[in-house]
Amino acid sequence: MNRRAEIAHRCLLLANKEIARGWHLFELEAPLLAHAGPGQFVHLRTGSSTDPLLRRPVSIHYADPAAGRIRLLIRISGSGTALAARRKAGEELDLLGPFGRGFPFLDETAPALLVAGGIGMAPLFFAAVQRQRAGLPFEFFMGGQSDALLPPDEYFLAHGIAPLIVTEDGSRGGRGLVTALLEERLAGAVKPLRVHACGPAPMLARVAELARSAGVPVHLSLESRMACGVGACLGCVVHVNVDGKVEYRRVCRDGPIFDGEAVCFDN
Amino acid sequence: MNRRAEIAHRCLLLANKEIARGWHLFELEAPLLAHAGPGQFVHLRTGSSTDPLLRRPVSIHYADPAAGRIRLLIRISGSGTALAARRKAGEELDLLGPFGRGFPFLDETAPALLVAGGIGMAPLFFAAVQRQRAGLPFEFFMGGQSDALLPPDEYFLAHGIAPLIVTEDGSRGGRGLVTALLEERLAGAVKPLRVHACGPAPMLARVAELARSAGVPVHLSLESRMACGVGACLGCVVHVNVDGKVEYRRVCRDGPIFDGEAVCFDN
Amino acid sequence: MITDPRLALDLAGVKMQNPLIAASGCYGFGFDYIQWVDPREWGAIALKGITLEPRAGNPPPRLAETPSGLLNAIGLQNPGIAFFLKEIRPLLRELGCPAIANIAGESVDHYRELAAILDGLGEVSAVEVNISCPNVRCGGISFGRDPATVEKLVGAVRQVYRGPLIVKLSLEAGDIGAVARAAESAGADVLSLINTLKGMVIDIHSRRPFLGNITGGLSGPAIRPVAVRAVWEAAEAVSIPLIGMGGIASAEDALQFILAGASAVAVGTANFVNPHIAREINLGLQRYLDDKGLRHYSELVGAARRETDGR
Amino acid sequence: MITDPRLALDLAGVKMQNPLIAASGCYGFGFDYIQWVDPREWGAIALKGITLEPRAGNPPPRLAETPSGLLNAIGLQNPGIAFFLKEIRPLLRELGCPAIANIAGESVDHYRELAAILDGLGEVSAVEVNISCPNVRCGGISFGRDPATVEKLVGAVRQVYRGPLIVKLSLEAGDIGAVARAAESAGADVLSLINTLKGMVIDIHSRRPFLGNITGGLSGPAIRPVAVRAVWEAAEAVSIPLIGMGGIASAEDALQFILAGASAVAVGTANFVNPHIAREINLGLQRYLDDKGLRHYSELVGAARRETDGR
Ligand SMILES: Cc1cc2nc3c(=O)[nH]c(=O)nc-3n(C[C@H](O)[C@H](O)[C@H](O)COP(=O)(O)OP(=O)(O)OC[C@H]3O[C@@H](n4cnc5c(N)ncnc54)[C@H](O)[C@@H]3O)c2cc1C
Ligand SMILES: Cc1cc2nc3c(=O)[nH]c(=O)nc-3n(C[C@H](O)[C@H](O)[C@H](O)COP(=O)(O)OP(=O)(O)OC[C@H]3O[C@@H](n4cnc5c(N)ncnc54)[C@H](O)[C@@H]3O)c2cc1C
Ligand SMILES: Cc1cc2nc3c(=O)[nH]c(=O)nc-3n(C[C@H](O)[C@H](O)[C@H](O)COP(=O)(O)O)c2cc1C
Ligand SMILES: Cc1cc2nc3c(=O)[nH]c(=O)nc-3n(C[C@H](O)[C@H](O)[C@H](O)COP(=O)(O)O)c2cc1C
Ligand code: FES
Ligand code: FES
Repeated sequence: MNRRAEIAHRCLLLANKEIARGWHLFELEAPLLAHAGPGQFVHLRTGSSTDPLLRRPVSIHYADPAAGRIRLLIRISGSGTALAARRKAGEELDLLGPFGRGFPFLDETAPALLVAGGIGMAPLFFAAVQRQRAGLPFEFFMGGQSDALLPPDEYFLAHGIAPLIVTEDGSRGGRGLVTALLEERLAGAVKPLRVHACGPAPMLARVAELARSAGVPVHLSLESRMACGVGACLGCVVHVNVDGKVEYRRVCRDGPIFDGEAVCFDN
Repeated sequence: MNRRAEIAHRCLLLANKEIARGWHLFELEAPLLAHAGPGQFVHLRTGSSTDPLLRRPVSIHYADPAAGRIRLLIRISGSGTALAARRKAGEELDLLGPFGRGFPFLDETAPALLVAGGIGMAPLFFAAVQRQRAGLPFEFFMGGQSDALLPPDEYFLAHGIAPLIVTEDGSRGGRGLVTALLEERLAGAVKPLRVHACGPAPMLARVAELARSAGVPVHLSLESRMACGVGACLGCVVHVNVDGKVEYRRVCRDGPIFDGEAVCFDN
Repeated sequence: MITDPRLALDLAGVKMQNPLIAASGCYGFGFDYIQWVDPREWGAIALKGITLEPRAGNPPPRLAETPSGLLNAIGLQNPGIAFFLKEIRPLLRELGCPAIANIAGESVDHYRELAAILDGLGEVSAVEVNISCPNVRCGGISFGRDPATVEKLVGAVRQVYRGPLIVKLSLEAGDIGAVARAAESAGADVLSLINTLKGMVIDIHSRRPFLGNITGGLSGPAIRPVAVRAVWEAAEAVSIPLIGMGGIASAEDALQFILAGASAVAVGTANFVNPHIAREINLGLQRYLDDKGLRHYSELVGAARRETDGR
Repeated sequence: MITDPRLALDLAGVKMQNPLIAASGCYGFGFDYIQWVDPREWGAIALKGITLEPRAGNPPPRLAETPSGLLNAIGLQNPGIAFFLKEIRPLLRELGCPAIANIAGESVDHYRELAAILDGLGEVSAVEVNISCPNVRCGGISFGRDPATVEKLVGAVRQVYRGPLIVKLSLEAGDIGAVARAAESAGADVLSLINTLKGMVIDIHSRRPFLGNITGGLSGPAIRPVAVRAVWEAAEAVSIPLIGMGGIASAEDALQFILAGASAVAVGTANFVNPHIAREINLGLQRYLDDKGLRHYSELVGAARRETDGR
């Protein structure tokens, strides 16, 4: 019998801190997950009964292989995330993973532009920290509804990151959508080499459109409802252009990061 | 519209203390339930999801109308009680009640004999405290599996009660069943006027048999799975002799206390 | 008690303040909750099933909890129609909301006889014919499977009962549309669905079925997706109004049934968890109407079908 | 990997180390979990349903969570039999446990053709004929409702496939016993049941069905009581072995099916929650056998039926 990787992890929750209204930062002892990269996710069991039945995919928000720790950032958006948010330090969480393919090309030396909408910042923050550490250039654009629904500046500054933030109600940074920011930026003289984005589907559609017309490659982190998380159930598919043909691809296994050029935003 | 009683109570859990292995003592702020009597019960929502779906009946273990507080004593015996036991002080519990008819004749001046098996002591403890306070004579017999699975002596002494305890393994009090204790006592010269009992069905069957042959009236607190708790669903019935005819009676509404003479232990 | 004209309806002659019905078997004869809950929070109350003769019901245990569901095997315990007429009927006026009599029999004749007795009684606003109870050996569900039997039974009842006639269906019929059409063409005014699904639990320690009756009927949130689908299919098959039920425990759940095509909804098992469920759902429906700026909830009846061209 | 002789069985020719089968559609073609879970923890793996031609499957969303349940509408997405033969078949030997091919078609001819192709392939230990998928318009469930159709379809497959033949049933058939007998008399070696129950969820904000396919199939603990009952009824009707499934998530759950009459059990949805479910259930079964002092789990098959005189 060949040695197999661990899939199931019982991880000690070291801290659960609300860093913005409804945004919970989990610090976990998870040595076997700490090698995961930005864009990969864990599949979290939020409760212990059969309701809610399924796990919830949650991006790895930060991983520290040396310390054997990872962080998750969970925004309450329904029954499962609400249940998760109630977990207390000292409890054990039940995770599967790490799953999915992370953002590619994160070690490129040319500048990357990271574009996040709301909780979509969870994996991009990790990408930003990694580039920051490696001394690689990047810009980090972030959009949200309002100030209270975004982590405070200190949260980013503590990691040496200073995202450019806009809010829909103008309560923090400029007023507007992060895609408008991106549009402006792409119209500028010096274009970034590559865009990485994560956020709600309409935002991603617009990001893909903008990048395409600017001729800048873009990778998107897609969301989808999942059951297995490993590619077995075919439940999480999205339409993707493969060699000129539209085919279904599994967000969990073939993604969650897809080439923005290929994704079809038909639903 | 005539004024209606409260059925649903959100009660602050003031304390949750494990007083024996798997036995959780809940202290609750519940002014509208504090008038309830021994033998009555509340219907407790143990979780917040649909699994477990149903409430669990739990006897009122103690009620202090002046303080507006009640106590419950919950022994972990399955999914619902396990979930309940995890609730922490400061949380709110969702109770319905008070339901059911309590033990009758508790204010009689003649001596009463209270016979408890395991967690069956929950309502009888309340009865004992009440008689103790009123200066009415009683004896309290209690049986359990072993010392660790019963509350310590101090628990009873704090309320001026000193039950006669036997355990199946002899680790506390004599070795044996509480029904053997009862048998001995009923064989004595001076018989108690009345027996009240609560515990597992085989024990109650034996108590009823012993009381009947001794000619001593007996009231039993019966258990049954419940859905509504108010008499609407007919789910919790037991066979009872009514005027010579065997009929189904609802434990929740017609009981949980029944005349031991009438109960049929056919299932 | 909620009197919001946006929620009122006339269900085939039953005047209801709101579209919520206490489901049969889950609210006794209407009085078990009365010391705590005002019956007028309901649009109507469906009473416990009645048979010609008194029935003792099934041996206990009668209840088993399952994941998000409840198995019951009450076995139609009831005091019989004579007792009902004498002792219960006079009290029904005090309820303050319409009472629906739910009837069950072991033969077409039984149903006809029961319906004839109930015809014209002022205290009973409608009759619901239960042809879908999974918990009784003769009668109940065996009637509800076959369209021809349904047509015959409903036709017989229709001949003798002139008031609003509700026929309660189950899912045991493979083809719910066919059974629904049979009931409609035989003269049903309203269809209610679904009754419980037949299920069982085995006690692995005694190695016997847990319920005294071996099988029971599954209700509660577990069956909701199946029930919504049943309403969807029945709405496609017939044009008479539907009462949807099966696992409703919130306004959101009720709206699913309404959007699928139910004119009214019934709530059973959820009462056991939350006795103020009618009030809460009504408030939730009002909020939804507010949010969406609708003038009457009936604008929502079957709306999901229209959106999808009734596919 | 557990090799306990008390759990081994020969299921109509399929040699299994234990009575646990990964349910079709929930384990891909056997390899999606392979980097983490040893396939030999399973007695056998039922592969994702295959059709003659490749199928793209249904438009998303394909999944909706319901109380203790999962609605799926995958729509039999699969690469078709040709791809299967060329790309997947050669890999199956590496699994280390028997692979069961699950087939679905739109006509009796499709099923026959698929079965003929699979006949004699060493890599495929058995064929499971899916006549009960609620998620495909033509084919699937419509075949499984009517005993005469079942008999014809199974007979056709039987003619061309000589290996162990499993027929997978649903509950849509009002009378599960009749369908089971039809499959048995047409030559099925084993029956597996149940497939998912047809259900739906409506999105109250968009006011449309939530799933891209409108309806989906309900699986998971929510359907367990109904599934146990189906096995109970099928065991009464036939004498060939049964594979029970529907909401199994623990050894206790598996034992319910075994006591009801299943010789083996399949686990689908629970894999998504707990990928080590096979190992855990096997350990639980071993513990149960220890506790009760039994020499082989087969002593338990149908034991609850014997206790109740098969009532
Ligand atoms: C790869 C990936 C990574 C992710 N990373 C993160 C992360 O880092 N942090 C984070 O917070 N989240 C993340 N998510 C999202 C997270 O998994 C979702 O928030 C979660 O699945 C929603 O679960 P919930 O239980 O909170 O909400 P649910 O109760 O499942 O509801 C989720 C939403 O769906 C809608 N909905 C639910 N049920 C229905 C229904 N029946 N009909 C119609 N609409 C319905 C609700 O409106 C609700 O807004 C990620 C998702 C993916 C796919
Ligand atoms: C009037 C009344 C008063 C009560 N007062 C108290 C009290 O004061 N304190 C207290 O602790 N308890 C009390 N109880 C008992 C309490 O309600 C039960 O312990 C509780 O209902 C069991 O719930 P559970 O969720 O813990 O166990 P469950 O998970 O429901 O299981 C309970 C028991 O039933 C068995 N069981 C469960 N499901 C099945 C099945 N499907 N098949 C076979 N067997 C099964 C299990 O073996 C288990 O031991 C009272 C009960 C009644 C009726
Ligand atoms: C305890 C109980 C008793 C029931 N008795 C009856 C009955 O007598 N007649 C009937 O037509 N339906 C009966 N039903 C079915 C309900 O009316 C309803 O159709 C079903 O429970 C689904 O709704 P729910 O999930 O909201 O409970 C009963 C259900 C339960 C739970
Ligand atoms: C995502 C998913 C896909 C499925 N695909 C198939 C399939 O292709 N063929 C089949 O016969 N059954 C299929 N099923 C049904 C399962 O094999 C099983 O019968 C059902 O899910 C009940 O078991 P469970 O509750 O353990 O999941 C599928 C089930 C799920 C959840
Ligand atoms: S979640 Fe199962 S294939 Fe993606
Ligand atoms: S629990 Fe419903 S009648 Fe007793």
